[in-house]
Amino acid sequence: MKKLINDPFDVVDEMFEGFISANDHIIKPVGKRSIARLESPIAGKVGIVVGGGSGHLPAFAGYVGKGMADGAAFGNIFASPPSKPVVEATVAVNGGAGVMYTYGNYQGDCINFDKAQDQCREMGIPVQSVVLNDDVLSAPKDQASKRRGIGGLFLVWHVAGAKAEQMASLDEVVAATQKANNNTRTVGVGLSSCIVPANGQPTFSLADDEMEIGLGIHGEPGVKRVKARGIDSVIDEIMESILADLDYKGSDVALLVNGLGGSPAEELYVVYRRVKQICDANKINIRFKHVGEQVTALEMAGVSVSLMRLDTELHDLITNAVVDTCMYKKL
Amino acid sequence: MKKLINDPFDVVDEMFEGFISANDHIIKPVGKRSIARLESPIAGKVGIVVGGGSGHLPAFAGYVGKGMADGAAFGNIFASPPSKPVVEATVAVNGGAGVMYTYGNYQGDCINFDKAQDQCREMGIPVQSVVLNDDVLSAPKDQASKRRGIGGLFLVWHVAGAKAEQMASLDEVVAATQKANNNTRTVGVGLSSCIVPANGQPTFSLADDEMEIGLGIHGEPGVKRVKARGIDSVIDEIMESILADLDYKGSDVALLVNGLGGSPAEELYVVYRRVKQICDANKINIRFKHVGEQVTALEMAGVSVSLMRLDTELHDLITNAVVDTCMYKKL
Amino acid sequence: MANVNGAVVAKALVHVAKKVEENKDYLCELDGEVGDGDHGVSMTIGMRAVTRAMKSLDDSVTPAEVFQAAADAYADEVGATIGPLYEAAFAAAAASAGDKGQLNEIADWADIYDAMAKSIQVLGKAERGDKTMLDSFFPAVDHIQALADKGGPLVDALSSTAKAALDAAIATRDLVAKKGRASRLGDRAIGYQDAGATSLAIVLQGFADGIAGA
Amino acid sequence: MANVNGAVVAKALVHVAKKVEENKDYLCELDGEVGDGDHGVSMTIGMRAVTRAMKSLDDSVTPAEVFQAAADAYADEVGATIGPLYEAAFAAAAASAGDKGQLNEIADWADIYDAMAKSIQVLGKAERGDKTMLDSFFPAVDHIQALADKGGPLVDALSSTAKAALDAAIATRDLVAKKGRASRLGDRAIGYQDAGATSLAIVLQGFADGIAGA
Ligand SMILES: Nc1ncnc2c1ncn2[C@@H]1O[C@H](COP(=O)(O)OP(=O)(O)O)[C@@H](O)[C@H]1O
Ligand SMILES: Nc1ncnc2c1ncn2[C@@H]1O[C@H](COP(=O)(O)OP(=O)(O)O)[C@@H](O)[C@H]1O
Ligand SMILES: [Mg+2]
Ligand SMILES: [Mg+2]
Ligand SMILES: [Mg+2]
Ligand SMILES: [Mg+2]
Repeated sequence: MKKLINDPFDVVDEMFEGFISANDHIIKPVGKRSIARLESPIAGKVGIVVGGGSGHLPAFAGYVGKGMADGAAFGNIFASPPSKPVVEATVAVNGGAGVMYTYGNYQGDCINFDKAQDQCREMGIPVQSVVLNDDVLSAPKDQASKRRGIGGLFLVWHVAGAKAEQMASLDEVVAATQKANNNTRTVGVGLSSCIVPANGQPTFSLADDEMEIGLGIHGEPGVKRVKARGIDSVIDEIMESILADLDYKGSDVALLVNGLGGSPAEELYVVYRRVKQICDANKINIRFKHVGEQVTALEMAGVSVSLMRLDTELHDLITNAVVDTCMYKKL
Repeated sequence: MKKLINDPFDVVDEMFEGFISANDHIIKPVGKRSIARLESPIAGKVGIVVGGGSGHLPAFAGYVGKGMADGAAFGNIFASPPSKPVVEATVAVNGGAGVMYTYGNYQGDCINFDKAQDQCREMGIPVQSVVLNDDVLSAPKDQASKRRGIGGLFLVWHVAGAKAEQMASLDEVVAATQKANNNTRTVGVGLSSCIVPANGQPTFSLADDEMEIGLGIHGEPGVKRVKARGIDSVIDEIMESILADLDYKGSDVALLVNGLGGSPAEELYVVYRRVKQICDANKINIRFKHVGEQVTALEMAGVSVSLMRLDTELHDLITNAVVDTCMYKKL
Repeated sequence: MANVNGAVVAKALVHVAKKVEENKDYLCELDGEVGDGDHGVSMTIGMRAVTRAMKSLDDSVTPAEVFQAAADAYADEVGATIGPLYEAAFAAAAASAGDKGQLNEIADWADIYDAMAKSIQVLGKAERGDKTMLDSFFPAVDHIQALADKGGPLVDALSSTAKAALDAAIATRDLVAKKGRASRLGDRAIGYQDAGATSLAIVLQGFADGIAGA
Repeated sequence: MANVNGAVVAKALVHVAKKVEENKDYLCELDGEVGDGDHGVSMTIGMRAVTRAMKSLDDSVTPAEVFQAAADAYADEVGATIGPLYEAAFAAAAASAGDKGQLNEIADWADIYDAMAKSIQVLGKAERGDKTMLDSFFPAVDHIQALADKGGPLVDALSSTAKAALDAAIATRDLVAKKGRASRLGDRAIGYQDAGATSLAIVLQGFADGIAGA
């Protein structure tokens, strides 16, 4: 196993320690596995708490800072955090205007965040949750609430953070975040699995001439395995799934070409090239774009493409945003 | 071969096309393989031109924008660009105050940049070059001019860009860059090789229980192959080489923990944790730190650590810098 | 076999932890076929925390206190889906044990297993046939409840119950996953044995052997 | 064998390109042992550009024009170390060919190879024994210069010269690299055959066969 680690069972604690120290100009620890913006709680600002399993950096903790999240809870690798660090983060970021949880739709996260939400509400902190489900291929359209959250969360949280920075109310932040989620779709393709450190073996194996389409962000198998082929035709297939699920034609969009961890940036730009061609052909206007690793699955090779349809509010929130988080910045 | 590409011989052209389009709010193409900041030439500002083989993003083209480089030339994968795109970039960024080339010490780059420099000087553009050689293990100390340039270029260019933004003269920019380089040391460790797309095979092979110490950024073998072991002890060895080469004790430093491409961010933070412990033990004060993929070797797994010793000028340049380039931002 | 008092239950849990950790890679492999490959890791993390908790208890502890300590260990360290499910299950076991000083009867364990399985269902909302740990737990509960009526040695009952759980875990190969991450795979999940159902069988076997050995 | 006019040289270069591309993976493998594994790729990119350039020439072209077109192709497309070295070499070949209409004599090629090797040395500053392409090129030049004095059929001379280059390339296995990336490896480079020396032998063999076949 080729990893820059010590005992695989210590990875998350040691990573957490390094993360805290490397970002001590932006965040502070507020528990053994929870962090908050240095300046939190910010009086009158809705606090945004994110989280999920580790292994997805920059998601989720990398987005704590100005313009995105106020706090985050770290789980074990690919395992939702328990409720306790979520509660710790909630308490730390509550500036009196309430707290919004936002996370991907996975059973573990739903159970643990809901538990934290119950506890915090009992403590008198108003908490609302927006659960993200952008992964088109993880369930059919008529069961969209079963879909999981993947790369699109980067775009949705960009909106959420910007709205909260404007000192909007909890209901307004929740409404903007929900709208952003409703207008976001993602499809991914994987070329290799990844290795959960304490497991030590690749989660699944792909032959050298195979790709998985519709996989998630945990190195898990996708919804179909196809023969490897030129990436343009794979992107065509991905974009077709996205465009068939929501009407983007003629719209303004925000776009993310997201590396899953093991694919070089050079390749992500090859992908962006094709996505842009398809957008042009469909009169889709790219108003905001980002190419990079945002929501990863350890060292998995692959890419996902996310599109968010923008109305004026979403457009202005995302394009005017100034973001200065641990791992993502926008001037 | 697991890559998000079409014909491997088209990778660089397609990557270039995607890069241009994805960053069209920051840069413009000024040739088939050359780019410049949108606003260039900037009257009175020294233009900084960087470049080298492709396969190292964010280095080198990813640093074009405010606060770092003004122009860049793209080579083929791991191959220096020819002189022509360097000349194109030079002409595009020359705002009358002259142009500085800065690149890593590789034979191909030296030959091609020197050729471009000759041509541009003949055209009447004042050009100076600062060649970077931070890689401690690539040659003994008494032959430091033979050392190659690797991850430390991120720190050096951070300084160079900041100095040029202050509208310093060409000589001043060159002097600050040279000083930054003289105070920067890097050592890397690789866990796996990478695949040059048109080659299709890993450049070298490492058994599952082997690591290469002292490797460069081209997936080439390092200076010694060691048994894989816990990363803390590997980082101890790396840091020992760095600290033995330059006296950092009690100094202020800027620090980069650089992912080579295939190692997850989580692991880079595990590395940072150890580097920080060693700095603390040696009374080295980290004034600027960055953890992330900056100077990569395609999908190679591994990490390099760079330290730059800071005097007041270097300290202020790097900590006060505002950077808004294609792939690196600092607020 | 000693009296199954709190100290014996605690020792049994340490034995369970050992068995789970021995099966870490196997459980990850099962989870990797259709899920995210971490189940063996999550269970090991949880069971290591349980072991630590057990070692800090003194011998006068009640079975309920032991189970509650296990619940707390899972609550703090595990997360994931399995963390809150086992937390709930151990908490339910504690409630079921109540203020009993010993759990010497088959009926005690039938009640405990039943309470555990039910609490998992309340929290996770899975049904029989959804290809989850309940597909080995419910058959095990049926089995031990039948034995409780018949009577016999406790250790044999616990052991055959664990065997029933394992058979049922193996039978999950034929099911389509309806809950959890694997549910996204639809028919592709057929043929793969559910990781959580398998680890539950290992846990039950660990109880049986741990109590027998105490 | 036809008169070795410009058109024949151009055809020979297209044949060289074919041979180089056939050996792409092998050359990368050699480069990967101690270098960055791209030599076969760089040479293929260069030779593809040469082929395109050859196809746009008309039949009345002079040998010098052909070599200059090859130099320009390398200059524009290749970069790396090898790009400027081959650019310089082909430009030197053009200069050596001068205004000759045919290159029918062994001496013509002895001069051309000599000019090419020397131009590489001027630009790259490597010495014999530094483990570079010069370690196959210089022995080849020695060989063909000796044949030029002796005389004989051109095609045989070109072919045995290429063979001399290949033998010398194989002999680079014993050398420590002093120039280029591999120089950082010191003794670790011993045992590995230099990629550039090998591709140079392939290029010379391509010339011999290409001219023989024209
Ligand atoms: N709703 C549920 N009820 C009961 N058991 C469940 C439920 N969802 C999942 N499981 C069990 O959890 C196991 C997976 O656990 P684990 O891999 O640790 O968590 P995660 O799915 O969060 O990675 C599955 O094999 C299944 O047996
Ligand atoms: N200074 C030099 N003079 C002559 N040949 C050289 C010199 N440096 C390197 N070479 C040749 O170039 C080859 C490597 O070429 P290539 O891999 O294409 O370039 P790079 O080293 O830039 O990746 C070496 O095998 C060697 O034969
Ligand atoms: Mg999981
Ligand atoms: Mg190269
Ligand atoms: Mg799992
Ligand atoms: Mg090479």
